[in-house]
Amino acid sequence: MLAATKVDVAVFGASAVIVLAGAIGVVISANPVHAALSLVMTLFGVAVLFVAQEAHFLAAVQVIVYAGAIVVLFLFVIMLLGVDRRENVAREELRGQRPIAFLLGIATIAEFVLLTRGTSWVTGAESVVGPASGPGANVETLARSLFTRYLLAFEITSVLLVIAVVGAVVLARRPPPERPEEPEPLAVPERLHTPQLDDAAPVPATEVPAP
Amino acid sequence: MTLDGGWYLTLAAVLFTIGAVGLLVRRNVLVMFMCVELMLNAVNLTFVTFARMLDDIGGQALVFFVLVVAAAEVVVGLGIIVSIFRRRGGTTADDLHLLKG
Amino acid sequence: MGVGSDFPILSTIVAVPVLAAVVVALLPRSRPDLIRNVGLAASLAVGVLTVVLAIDFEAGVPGYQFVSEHRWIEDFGISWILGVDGISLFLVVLSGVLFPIALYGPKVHKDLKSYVAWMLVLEAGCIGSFLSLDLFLFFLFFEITLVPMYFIIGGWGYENRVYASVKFFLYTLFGSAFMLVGMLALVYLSAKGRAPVTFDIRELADRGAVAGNTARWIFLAFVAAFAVKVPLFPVHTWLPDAHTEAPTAGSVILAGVLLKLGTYGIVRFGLTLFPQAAVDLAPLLLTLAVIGIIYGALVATVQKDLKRLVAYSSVAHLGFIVLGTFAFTNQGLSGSVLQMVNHGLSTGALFLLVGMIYERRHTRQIAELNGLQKSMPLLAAVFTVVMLSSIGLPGLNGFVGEFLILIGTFVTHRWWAVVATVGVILAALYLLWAYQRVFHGTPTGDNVGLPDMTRREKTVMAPLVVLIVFLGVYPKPVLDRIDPSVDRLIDHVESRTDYRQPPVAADLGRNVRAAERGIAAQRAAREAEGHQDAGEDHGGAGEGGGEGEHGRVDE
Amino acid sequence: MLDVAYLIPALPLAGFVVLVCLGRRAGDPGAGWVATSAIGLAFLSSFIAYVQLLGKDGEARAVVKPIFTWIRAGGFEVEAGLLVDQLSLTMALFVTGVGTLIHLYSIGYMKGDERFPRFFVYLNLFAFSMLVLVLGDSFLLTFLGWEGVGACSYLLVSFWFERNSAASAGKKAFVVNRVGDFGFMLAMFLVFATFGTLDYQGVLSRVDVLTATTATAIALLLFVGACGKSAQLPLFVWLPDAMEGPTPVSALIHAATMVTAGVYLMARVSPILALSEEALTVIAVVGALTAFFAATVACAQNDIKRVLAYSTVSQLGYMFLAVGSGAYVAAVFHMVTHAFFKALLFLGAGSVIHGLHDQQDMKHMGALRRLMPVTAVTFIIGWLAIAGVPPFAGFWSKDDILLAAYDKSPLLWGVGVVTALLTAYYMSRQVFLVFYGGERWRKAPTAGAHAGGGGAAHDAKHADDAGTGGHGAHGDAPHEGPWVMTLPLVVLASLAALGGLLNLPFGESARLEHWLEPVFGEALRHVEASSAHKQALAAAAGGAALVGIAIAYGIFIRGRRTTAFEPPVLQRAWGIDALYSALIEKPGHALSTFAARVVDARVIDGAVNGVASLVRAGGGQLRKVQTGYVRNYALGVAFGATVLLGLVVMRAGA
Repeated sequence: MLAATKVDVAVFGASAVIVLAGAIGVVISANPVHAALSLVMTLFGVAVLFVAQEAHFLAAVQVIVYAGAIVVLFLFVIMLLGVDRRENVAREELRGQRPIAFLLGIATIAEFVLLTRGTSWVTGAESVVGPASGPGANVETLARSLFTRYLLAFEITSVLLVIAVVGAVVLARRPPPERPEEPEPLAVPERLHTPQLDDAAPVPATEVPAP
Repeated sequence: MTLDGGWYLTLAAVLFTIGAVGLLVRRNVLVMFMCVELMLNAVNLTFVTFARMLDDIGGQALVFFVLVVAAAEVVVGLGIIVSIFRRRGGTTADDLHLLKG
Repeated sequence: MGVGSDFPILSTIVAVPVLAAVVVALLPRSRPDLIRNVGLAASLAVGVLTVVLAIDFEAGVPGYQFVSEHRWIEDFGISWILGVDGISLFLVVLSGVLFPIALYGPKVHKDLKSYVAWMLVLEAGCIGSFLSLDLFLFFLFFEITLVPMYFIIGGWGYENRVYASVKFFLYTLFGSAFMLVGMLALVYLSAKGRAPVTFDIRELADRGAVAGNTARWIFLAFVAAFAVKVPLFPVHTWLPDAHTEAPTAGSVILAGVLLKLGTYGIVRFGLTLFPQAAVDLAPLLLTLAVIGIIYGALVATVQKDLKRLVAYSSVAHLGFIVLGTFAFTNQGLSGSVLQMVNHGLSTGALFLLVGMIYERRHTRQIAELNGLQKSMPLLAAVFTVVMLSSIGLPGLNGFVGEFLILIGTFVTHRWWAVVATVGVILAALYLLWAYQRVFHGTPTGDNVGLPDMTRREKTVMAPLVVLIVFLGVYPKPVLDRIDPSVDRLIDHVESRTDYRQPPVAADLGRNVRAAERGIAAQRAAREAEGHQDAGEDHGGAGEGGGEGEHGRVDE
Repeated sequence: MLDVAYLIPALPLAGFVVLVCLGRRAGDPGAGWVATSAIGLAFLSSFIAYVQLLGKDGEARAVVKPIFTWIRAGGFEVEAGLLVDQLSLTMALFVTGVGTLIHLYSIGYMKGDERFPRFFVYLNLFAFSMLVLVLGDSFLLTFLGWEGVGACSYLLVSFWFERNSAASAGKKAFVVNRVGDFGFMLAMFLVFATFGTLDYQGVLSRVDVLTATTATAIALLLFVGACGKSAQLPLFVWLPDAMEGPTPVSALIHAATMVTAGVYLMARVSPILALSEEALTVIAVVGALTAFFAATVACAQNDIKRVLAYSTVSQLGYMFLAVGSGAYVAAVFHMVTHAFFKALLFLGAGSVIHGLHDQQDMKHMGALRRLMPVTAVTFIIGWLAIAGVPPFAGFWSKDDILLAAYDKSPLLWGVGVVTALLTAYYMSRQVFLVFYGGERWRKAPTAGAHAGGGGAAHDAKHADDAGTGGHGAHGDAPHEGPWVMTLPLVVLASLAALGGLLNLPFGESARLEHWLEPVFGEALRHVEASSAHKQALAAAAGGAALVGIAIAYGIFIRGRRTTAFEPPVLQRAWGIDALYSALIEKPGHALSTFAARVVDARVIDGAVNGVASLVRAGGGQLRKVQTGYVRNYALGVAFGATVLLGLVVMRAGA
């Protein structure tokens, strides 16, 4: 960054345009499919910016995971539910929602700009984990950090993913056909019957774990 | 012309704001979800920028985790949307106002 | 005597009801007899333990005894500290006596299991409050008592019970909120700068870190909580509703024990922690107390509901207790402590009796009752004794406390005492009038031929009547245990303020009497010695109010 | 030495305890005999104590017998103990003596009552309390007895609680007495604040430290207490109503013993009274006024017991006149003689009522002297005694008082003499209406139909009598009671006739004076007057009595009239009850109602509920914010975030 070439500036400018155009596209396109495609555009732009900042591994992951998996998932859902119909973007039912949102948006941008222009950014100790630059490829540096210092967090994220998968399966599963409710054993109400429990909704049978 | 981190940060800020505004103005839950992704990306961009500015790989590592969490979140979130759709036949946020006081 | 010196009797007293409550909760609902017996056994065990405690208690020792101290949340200086002195001792005994009576006496018409469990939790909460020497622990117990009482009023009360229970809960909680703030402020200010954070009231009193206006505000915050609980005019209106709607046992405990948390709190925390503020604000509280005495009596006069009448009489009686507390004389304070016990006994007994009438007639309206003495001479006789005790007839317990309070107040705050004495006349008026309307006259309608007291009712009333007479005739063993602690508290106040107890209240009278009694010869020999002792006592208390805890410590 | 003194109060207490434990099992008349023997033995003990005391020198006759420490708190200490001296023993002697006779009488009078054992429980408790009152060695112990007798009075007056009038009377007695106790308690506070003790000996031996103001305050406050207990103006209203109680109760409590407690208290604190001339004057004036006032009212009463009640008030007024004049011995003397003859009169009246099947209206009596000879003779002796006819007891004691009053102020003496005349008149009226004239009781409506004062009084009891057959032999004709009732009459009659011997004003014969003198010491005033002067005054008093009797004779015997000077205002006791009702009861009730209905329900609860309504209304407004639209909430979040960011910007910019 110390010596920015014209190419760098050009790359940044182009990517910025792509990113912002995609973002605006997400917000204004009435059709969700269009929105998803605009999202892809933004994601690519961000990936380019990652590359521009020497985060090669992340750029790759960005493209593969985000653009490749997440957006595809979005599209799947859109197709699956048949909700590709257009949303009436011009109409807003909540009074004042839109103007206030825009005002807030402008205010926020203004504040960010003031912040970025007016203050010195870098605070705190440098290189807490290790330098981002230096010998070795970016992938290697990142891997070293992930598998050493952040190993536990890394393992936990894997657990998180598994849980998310299980959760998604449970949530999206089509409920089994309604079984006729078995009469509950008599002892249960006697044991559990307190006025508070009477009011509570009946426990859906679907949520009883299968195993 | 110099290309210091400020430009990246500003871009990220604008991106974040667009995402936030989108979240506020759109009714389609799917699109709102996409706007959340925009915001996440803005933050990711910020992290990467700081990682470069501070010369600290930690920023990138954090982006990695954000990506993973975002993936998980999308998976679960979409699952919820699917099940809501099954129950109510639509994905408009304004249809869901059971929390009205 | 009864127990080894290292037996943690106080912790046991608090723990037994809790454990019993858990046991009761685990018992099957279909075994009401078992549930009742477990509850009764536990509360009786506690009762016995408290009596053992009173016997083991060393009469001449002013400080805390049986102190049991364990660290709990060290970072915030919170500990499990239990201890008992003359001020709290008899309140603990009172709780120990009243709870078995309340559990055994009135019949429970539904859901015995929850009822017994709540009562046991309540007992633990009450006794825990009286025993806590840690501010936080006290607050915890103090608040815990709310929950069971709320459920007992709301679950087992009469027609308007929900309104009453919510009112009770909100009023009390409102007051406690102030106390919480005051408590944290006090602890924060006491720990500022030099010392470690602590909630130990002995330590806090010793530090005396707050003064001036700060102390006054924090004191008022504490008093706000206690005033609601007492209740002092004008925050008393929850009491008649709660009493009227609560089931008999609830009223007994509410009047007998729960209200004492307020007066006890004022003595233990108000006076100990903020001596200067208490002295400064005494006129305000004395005035409120006197208003409460007169006002409660006046309003009681025109009540149509017997229970409400007794409830308002409590307002008047508790006014006396507050009056004695802020008189800052040994007599006033001793009288207040004694009166807390007395009021618990007599008002508890009155509520039991009203409950017995209600069980027979299913009404509490005075207008619907008459001539009950005709068919229930024994009940009427017991009622008369209890009523006379409540009126303050010499020879029964109510008088001793009331008289000490008034005489103690008269010495320092003459005109307040004069007005308060008018309350003694009014007490006779409203109670006798109610008695006349309910028990006298020729019975008509449903009031004819009611059964007299049953064996169970006799069993319940007997200990109360015995105690009422005993404390009236021979209160000395009780006063002997109260007196040193009260002396110590007054010394503490004197050492921290400019206030000085008038000599007549301190020990002038003692000297005079000794001389009069014609033991001048013995006296002369001891004269010099005695004076020195007195001097040393004062000095000692002045130097370290916190050093008084020479009681036995079990750890 | 003198350990027998412990027995004096202990015996009635034991009787009380035994009877409580026995309950109904004691039975009728068993309970009566237990109670009577308890108090009889107490009389014996008092007598033994008296004899023992006689063996000592005059100054050493005050003995304190400690019992136990009652209350001790800081500098306040009360040792319960008995103070046996000439004054307290005199009181104890006549309390137990008269008490024994009345207990005995009650066995006959209360026969057949369904609550017979309970009556004697109360009587013994009363006797115990009264003895504690007189024997207590400190103000507080006296107060214990003082309140105890008040409570017993309450229980006994409302003994026939089925009647509302009895229940109200009992309550009234207690409450009015409490007003007096208010003064007593304040006096004790002041005594403690001044002396640091409540012991009589500790206080009375050091009265010199008192300032005049404090002395006056203590004296007057104690006098307020005495006014309540001894039914003086303005607190006398309870005593006439207290006649609702059984007649022996009226005789014992409301004539002979309890009501004299006020006089005893005044006599006990004579050293304090001596320090305050103002207080003495107040006492003398109140006493004289009460004496006169009650005598006028007594002239117009038709209820046989109410006449005696007002007469009691009047005679108590005399005693206070004596106290106010510094003549404590005269006061005690009159107290003793009054106990004799007034108890006698009440018991006689009870005998009449009993004989006439609960008829109390004198207009429906007459010519009973033949049918009830013992009652008539003894009643006539009592009449002569109270009227002040020499040489009966009342003449001597009243003469003493009038002499002292003359010394204090001739005006007071004048009032006293006029009162003596009135006394003679109304008592003669009573005797003539009851025992002479026509047999009006033959035409009298049955007691139940009679509407006057206490006329309906004994319905319940009467019914009980008939039911249990206790007096199954009731004929129409009035009849004499059993021996247990007549014996006390005879004994009391002889005492009323000869009681004057206790203190004849002839030098060495003034036994009572010599006996009591050490107690009062310098407080006692001696009238310095020539013997001729004294004789003239005595003649005037005796003459007044004879004039009163003569007037009554003229009206009721010669004139054969049954009604004389009886204006309604006197029948209603000058309307004082109505005045109190209008001035205190009604405003008090209005104030209480106001406090309950307005202050409590509207102001305080109103404020509390108002806060609740405010919160609820506020919540009602605030809930609109919760639209349920998630995007609205998001807007809120965004807004908050923007504001926070703005803060950061401002910080950074600064």
